[in-house]
Amino acid sequence: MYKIKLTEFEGPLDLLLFFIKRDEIDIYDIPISYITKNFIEYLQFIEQLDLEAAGDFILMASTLMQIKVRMLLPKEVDEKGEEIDPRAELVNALLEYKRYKEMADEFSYLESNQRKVSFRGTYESDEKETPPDYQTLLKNISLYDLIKAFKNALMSVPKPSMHQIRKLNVSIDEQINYITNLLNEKSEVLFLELINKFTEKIRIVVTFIALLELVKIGKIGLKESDTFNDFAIYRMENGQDIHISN
Amino acid sequence: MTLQFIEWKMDKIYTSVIEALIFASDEPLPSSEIMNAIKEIDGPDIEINANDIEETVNELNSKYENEDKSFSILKIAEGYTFGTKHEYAKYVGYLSNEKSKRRLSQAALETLSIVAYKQPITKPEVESIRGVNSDYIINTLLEKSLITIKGRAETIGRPLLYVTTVEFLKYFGLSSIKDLPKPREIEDIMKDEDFLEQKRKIMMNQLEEVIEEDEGSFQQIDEKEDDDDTFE
Amino acid sequence: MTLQFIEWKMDKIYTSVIEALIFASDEPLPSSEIMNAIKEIDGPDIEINANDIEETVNELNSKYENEDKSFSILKIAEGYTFGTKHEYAKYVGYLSNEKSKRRLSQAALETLSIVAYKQPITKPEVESIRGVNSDYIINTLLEKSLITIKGRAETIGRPLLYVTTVEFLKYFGLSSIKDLPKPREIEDIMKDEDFLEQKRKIMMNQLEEVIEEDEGSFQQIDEKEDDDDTFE
Repeated sequence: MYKIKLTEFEGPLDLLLFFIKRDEIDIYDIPISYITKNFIEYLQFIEQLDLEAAGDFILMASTLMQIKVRMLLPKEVDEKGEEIDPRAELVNALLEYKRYKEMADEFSYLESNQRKVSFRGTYESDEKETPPDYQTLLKNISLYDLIKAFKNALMSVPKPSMHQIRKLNVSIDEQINYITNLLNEKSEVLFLELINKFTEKIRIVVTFIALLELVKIGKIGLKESDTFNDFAIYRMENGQDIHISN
Repeated sequence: MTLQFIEWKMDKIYTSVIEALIFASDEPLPSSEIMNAIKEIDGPDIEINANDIEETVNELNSKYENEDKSFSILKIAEGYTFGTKHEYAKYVGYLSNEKSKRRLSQAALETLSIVAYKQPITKPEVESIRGVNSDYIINTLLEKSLITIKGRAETIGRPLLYVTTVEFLKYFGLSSIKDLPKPREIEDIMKDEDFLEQKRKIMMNQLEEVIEEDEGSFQQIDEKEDDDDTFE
Repeated sequence: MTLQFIEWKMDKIYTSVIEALIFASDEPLPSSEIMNAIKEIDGPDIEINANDIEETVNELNSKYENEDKSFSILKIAEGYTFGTKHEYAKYVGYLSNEKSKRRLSQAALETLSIVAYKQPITKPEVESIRGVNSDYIINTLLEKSLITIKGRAETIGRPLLYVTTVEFLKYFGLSSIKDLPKPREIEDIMKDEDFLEQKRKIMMNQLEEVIEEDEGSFQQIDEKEDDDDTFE
């Protein structure tokens, strides 16, 4: 003799499978009224207990009763004219569920095997040698990278304004001669064209002063150029426009 | 000839390194990480691939077998790890609390098997197969890290999708999800009248434990049921 | 002579047991514990003492030495424990270092979740939720491409706004940030486990009682088993 433990059933499908097994029922020919009777008997117990699961059992009970009714009615047929067994859907659900229930046993077997295995319990005594952090941080960085970085850093520092007195390697006289010679070859020179030749700021500044000097003594004239933001320099003789006089 | 000799030497050197790495890892160690560690320490041009590692592990295991070691390297959860052999479970169990950890309930195993085979799967899908509300079980499995959430289904309501975890593989001693035992085809189940009979061997295997633990599990009923006469 | 032979056999049997026990123990294992375990499983009259265990450990270690094992048993103040050997320290060290670098800390995960659910969010807002300075963690998350900067808030000081990245979505299997589990779903999943467990236990107890009371009606069901011809 044995007791049924109510909690053993994982749901209505499980309970139905239990009846099917216990009573050696052919799953493809389930005696619906008998099964329904058994099922409802069981349901009365869980309802008393107000189990959360009762809802699922009640739903199944109504499905069973519905199937029972359909079994009594004239047979329905599908599009192909074949008789529909009202139990078909339930049978499919039972088989699908059974399939996974079987796998649950398989997993249970794996579980009991794996429970016999223990993994290593402590790892504290393993000798570990980790490269100091700086080695990871400075990976692939050479001394060259270091000095390059230093140079970049200096460049980006905002430059304090310098008040250093520097010896000029260029004189105003030199630049006056330079401009005069240039204007002997060409009648006209653009200002930007003139100073573009120079790389040192100081030479540009000195050339500019020379230009102003030449204008003052009437040796050259300045005029607007066609190019935006520029002006042209041309030769003059004692404040007289050479072109005009020619 | 010389080259061969060098290659052979390499192998031997790395056998111990591989053993040490697996031994020192507190979780199953994938071959990719073994390769990374070796290349990182000894240079990226060291020739070593996953196959070499697998072979080395097999070699090590047959050595352990000959040497009567109480542990061996297991391939589980997408990696390698050392584990004790079954025959020492009794003794080890006395030491640790592991034995006292509860086994999974029938409902949990059932739900887990549905998730394992159908993943990614939504809760409504699980419930439609089990025929019962599965909130509690799914939460328990999440809590135990045996399943986890990964994205949402594109169906109406966009329910969350559940998948199994690496912890799941480790718990059942599976090396990857491809290693799951094959479920029977519906047709095979059809042919089989007394389906649970099929699993008797498995149950026998558990009998010992079940009796020890006296857990109210489904198996117990079956055993009682089938062995009626012997019990009473 | 016979006695000696038996004693020798004993030793051999327990060599592997001792190895397994030391291997699996959660902490350095004192000989007293080893003796307890063996006596508990195989009976209190098993003759084994601390000396036997020490000898066995020494034997095991010289075997490991001969077999070129990458590990050995160390005797430290509290007991015996396995450790990998010094010559593999670089490899083992690399592995553990990598692991610690990879794992997202709990604090980082917390911060990530705040950004995910509250995005776009400023650092001061994150900090007011977490209650701690979060500079370092936010930088880590930025570095790991899990969050990114997207514009500035219109509030005073115009602090930077943080959002999660595409990588973040990809990792969690989400197609958009709207796919994150909703508060209602979280509540469902995170139901108070203790409460549910408690409720379950109470119900189980009630159930057992009802079964006792209703033994008779169940008898009815059981009887059906014997007369299956009567149905239908």
